[in-house]
Amino acid sequence: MPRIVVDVMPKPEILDPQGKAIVGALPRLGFTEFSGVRQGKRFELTVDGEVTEAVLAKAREAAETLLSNPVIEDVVNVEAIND
Amino acid sequence: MPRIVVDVMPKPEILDPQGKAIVGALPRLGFTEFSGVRQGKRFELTVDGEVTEAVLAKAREAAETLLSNPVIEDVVNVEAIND
Amino acid sequence: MLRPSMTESLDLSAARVGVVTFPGTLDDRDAARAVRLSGATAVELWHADDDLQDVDAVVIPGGFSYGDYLRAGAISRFAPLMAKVIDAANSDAKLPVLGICNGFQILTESHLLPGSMVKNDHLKFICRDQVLRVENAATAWTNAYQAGQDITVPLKNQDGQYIADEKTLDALEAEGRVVFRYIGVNPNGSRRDIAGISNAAGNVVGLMPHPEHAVEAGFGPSSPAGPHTGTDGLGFFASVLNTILAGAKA
Amino acid sequence: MDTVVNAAATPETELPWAELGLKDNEFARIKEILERRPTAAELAMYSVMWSEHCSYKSSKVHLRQFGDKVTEEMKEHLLVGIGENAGVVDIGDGWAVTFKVESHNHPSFVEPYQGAATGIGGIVRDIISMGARPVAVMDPLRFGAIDHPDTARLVHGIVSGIGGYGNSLGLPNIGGEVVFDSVYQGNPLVNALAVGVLRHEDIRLANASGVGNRVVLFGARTGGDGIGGASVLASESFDDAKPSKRPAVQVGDPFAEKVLIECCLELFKASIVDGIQDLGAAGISCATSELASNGEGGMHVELTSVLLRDPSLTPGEILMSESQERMMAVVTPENVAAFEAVMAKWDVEYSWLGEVTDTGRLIIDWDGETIVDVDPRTVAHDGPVYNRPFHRPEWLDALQADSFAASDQAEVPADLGAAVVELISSPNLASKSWVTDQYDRYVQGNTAQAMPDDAGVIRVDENTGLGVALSTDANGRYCYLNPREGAKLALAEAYRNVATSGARPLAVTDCLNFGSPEDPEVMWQFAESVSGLADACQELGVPVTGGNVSLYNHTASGDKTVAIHPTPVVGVLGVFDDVARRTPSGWREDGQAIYLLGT
Ligand SMILES: Nc1ncnc2c1ncn2[C@@H]1O[C@H](COP(=O)(O)OP(=O)(O)O)[C@@H](O)[C@H]1O
Repeated sequence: MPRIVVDVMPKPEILDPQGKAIVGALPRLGFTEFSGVRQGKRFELTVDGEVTEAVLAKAREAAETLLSNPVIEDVVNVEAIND
Repeated sequence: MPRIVVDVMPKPEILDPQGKAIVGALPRLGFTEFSGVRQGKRFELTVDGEVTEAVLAKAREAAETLLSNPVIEDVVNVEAIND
Repeated sequence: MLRPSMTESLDLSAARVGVVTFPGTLDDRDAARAVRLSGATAVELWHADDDLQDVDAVVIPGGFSYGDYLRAGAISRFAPLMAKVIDAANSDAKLPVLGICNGFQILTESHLLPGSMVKNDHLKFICRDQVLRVENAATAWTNAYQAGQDITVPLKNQDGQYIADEKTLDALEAEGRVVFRYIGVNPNGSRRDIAGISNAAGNVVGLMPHPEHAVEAGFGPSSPAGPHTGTDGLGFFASVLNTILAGAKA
Repeated sequence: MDTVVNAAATPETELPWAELGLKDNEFARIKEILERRPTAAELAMYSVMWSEHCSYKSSKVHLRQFGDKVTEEMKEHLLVGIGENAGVVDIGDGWAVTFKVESHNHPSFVEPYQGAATGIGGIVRDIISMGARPVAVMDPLRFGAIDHPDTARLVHGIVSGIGGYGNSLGLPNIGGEVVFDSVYQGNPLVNALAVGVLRHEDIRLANASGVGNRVVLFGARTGGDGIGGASVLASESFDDAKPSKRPAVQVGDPFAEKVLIECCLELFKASIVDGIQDLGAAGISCATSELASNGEGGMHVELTSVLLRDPSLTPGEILMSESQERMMAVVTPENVAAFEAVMAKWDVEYSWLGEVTDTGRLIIDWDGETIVDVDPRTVAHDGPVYNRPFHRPEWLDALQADSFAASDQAEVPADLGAAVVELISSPNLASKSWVTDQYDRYVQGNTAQAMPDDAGVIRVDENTGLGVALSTDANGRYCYLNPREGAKLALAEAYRNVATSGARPLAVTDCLNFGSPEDPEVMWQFAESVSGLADACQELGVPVTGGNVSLYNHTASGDKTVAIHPTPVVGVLGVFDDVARRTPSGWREDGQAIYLLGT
């Protein structure tokens, strides 16, 4: 099935408590390579037919209106994947 | 800053309550192009130095041990991004 | 309501029940109170220590350890103390371990119990007085109940939907490891109405509802006797005392 | 860098005081106080501390009545009165209770989840800073019409925000209100009450005393939160507008706050901190100036020591930032190591900022150069005070004349059953369980009463059963009709709810939600309500111990704004010698007799 991936991340200037908790845990588990973590969301939308430019535009619209909260989040990526 | 992206999705056979809620909401908002939605997580790990193969391997390990729960989730992607 | 226990006439306070505190744990003082009310001694255990202080049983209480931000219980399970708990639970001594709510989530993340919890199917936090059926009254934490008995304890969580694959669920059912089932309504979409399960040996039990909030008349859930009167949760703590004292005699 | 030296040398530099919300007379006053122009950092401090929100400049002259109308007898149980972070009431046996209600109305309209969540976070920090363990919260809420398209967004977001934060802190929610009325459409009211318990000897006050004592900031790092509106400060020289992104909303981290609660309680228990102040509105500006002006000396701070989440912040922005989950404390040099041990145990970040001095000045350096040199009182306490004009609205006579009896509704409807169904299904009378089921009422194991009872009841002492009852009430419609009587009725209702639970009412907190103070009619409503509430308190013998004023609550309608109904939310605290004696509301058993008391 063709899918569209939508990636949403907390805005860089906004506190991300989830990323903060993870970044605190990593060194305790022996991971010292990472100086920051931010946690966002990845949505996979299944498309029944073909992923046309129009469908992608709809996905972008859904990403901005429903899938993200523009006050605190950015849509960082909307793309079709075929596997 | 170089970053590594880790994408984690609920396993296909696991019911995803958040995805289900979104799929129900989409048509009400006039989006009829999408027959399914699954919600997963996207992590962005900041790397202080260079993203070597060794650092990527560490990210994969963190993805499998901490960032995902193999009982319900799959790590679908671990990759370096430079922007 | 409780079975006559073998604990009468013994000095119960010699029994030491540890209560673990992680950053973000909320119901640790409540669990300790429940332990005290049952007659045992409550021992505070700190997540960062690696000493179980000779306790005879461990309660991992509810709350939002590390905010539940990544996944409920995901970060806590790596605590130094958890390594000790996991070893002791799997050892021949079969340390009794009870995970309540966030504690249950920590036990599944630790692989002491199978399956996992995801968001409630209605996606909201829910707080209610919940009826449970005790399906297995032979575990370390349920032997003071009767199999088939219905009890009422508060339920309060956001990520309470128990899930596991069909094979795991079938095995749990076949081995009698479904210890509690939701009666009346299924409050969160849990598979097969499962509210709590145990490991194969029956010393490790996890459940989403909160027995430690049903131990004191006046502060518990509603019961036929009136609002706040329910004390059905006491049986958990009486059970583990039975288990501890039976072990001590053996 | 705009240092004090530089400011003295460049008197003619244009400053964005108007953009920061200062009036020309206020800016003139600042120059008069300093005898020079303020530096950018000083301007930042004065502008936030002299805002309506922080300085109470329009309401102060009226609020004095709460103090003036208090008798010695009413103060009998008061350990700490109005003026501190929260009032403290003696409930006997060496126990004390602190409680306060605050508003987070405007942020909750912009971002309902985070606005409501950080409202809970803020009021809980007030309670901690008194030295208390928080034990319960309540949430009086007002929304617009239930069928308005925007209401669902607000109700879902606000309720889950309050639950998300309060539940994660382990604080039982023991009551509140849910009211729908279109007058709150563009301006929901999100008031949050928190209550904490402490032993008498554990009371902490916000003051910095003892020359040489160290000043420490701990908890979350400082980011650009809440300074979105003041982004003019992103440029220190005020002319080159460098691009900056400053979040207008604050995101709460309840986990960080829960850890902060436990770590503060550990500091209190071991007597490690001398003075403590939570960081809320106006952040470090408020904490440093209040601590310094409540103490007897001064304070010297190095601002580059502040741990930042966003390294691009300017000194002025750091001073104004409203980042959540932070506290400031004063620690004697002997206790520094003990303090650091507690921080390490709970994995809390901290930085030593400076020390208490005997200069009487608040001096803030940036990399060794002085950027603030002020008398802290002028920032924290001697802000502008306005005696705003007010007059009775002309429309009030017509409104009051439009009485219920005169309308055709007075007839008894033919089908009484249908009328009852209609009533109980109206959103304001219907069950509130959709809301309250999202709140934990069991955590801590001391909740003797919560929803659906008239008052929440919490046990304080497990050995004796000593406990407290709390209720919050307000009726905006009554207050719209008659703000003086409406405020009295709000107190009377909360008082009755506490009394009928079996507790003895002892003290009052209030959150005064009104429209714009610049509208003389709104100002009249405010003046009337305060005076009515103060009178009623005197009559019932219960003092106001603290609270909050929220002004400028209105909904835009075309090019005009419509003020909310005057909504003074009143919280009453009562005491029980044993909560086992509480009386729940509702019928219990068949065959009991029913009496109606009163008039
Ligand atoms: N926002 C809220 N948060 C917590 N409790 C609430 C809230 N709204 C209502 N309640 C509780 O629900 C119960 C019923 O409320 P309400 O219908 O307003 O009662 P009443 O009309 O008797 O004041 C009360 O116990 C009240 O405290």
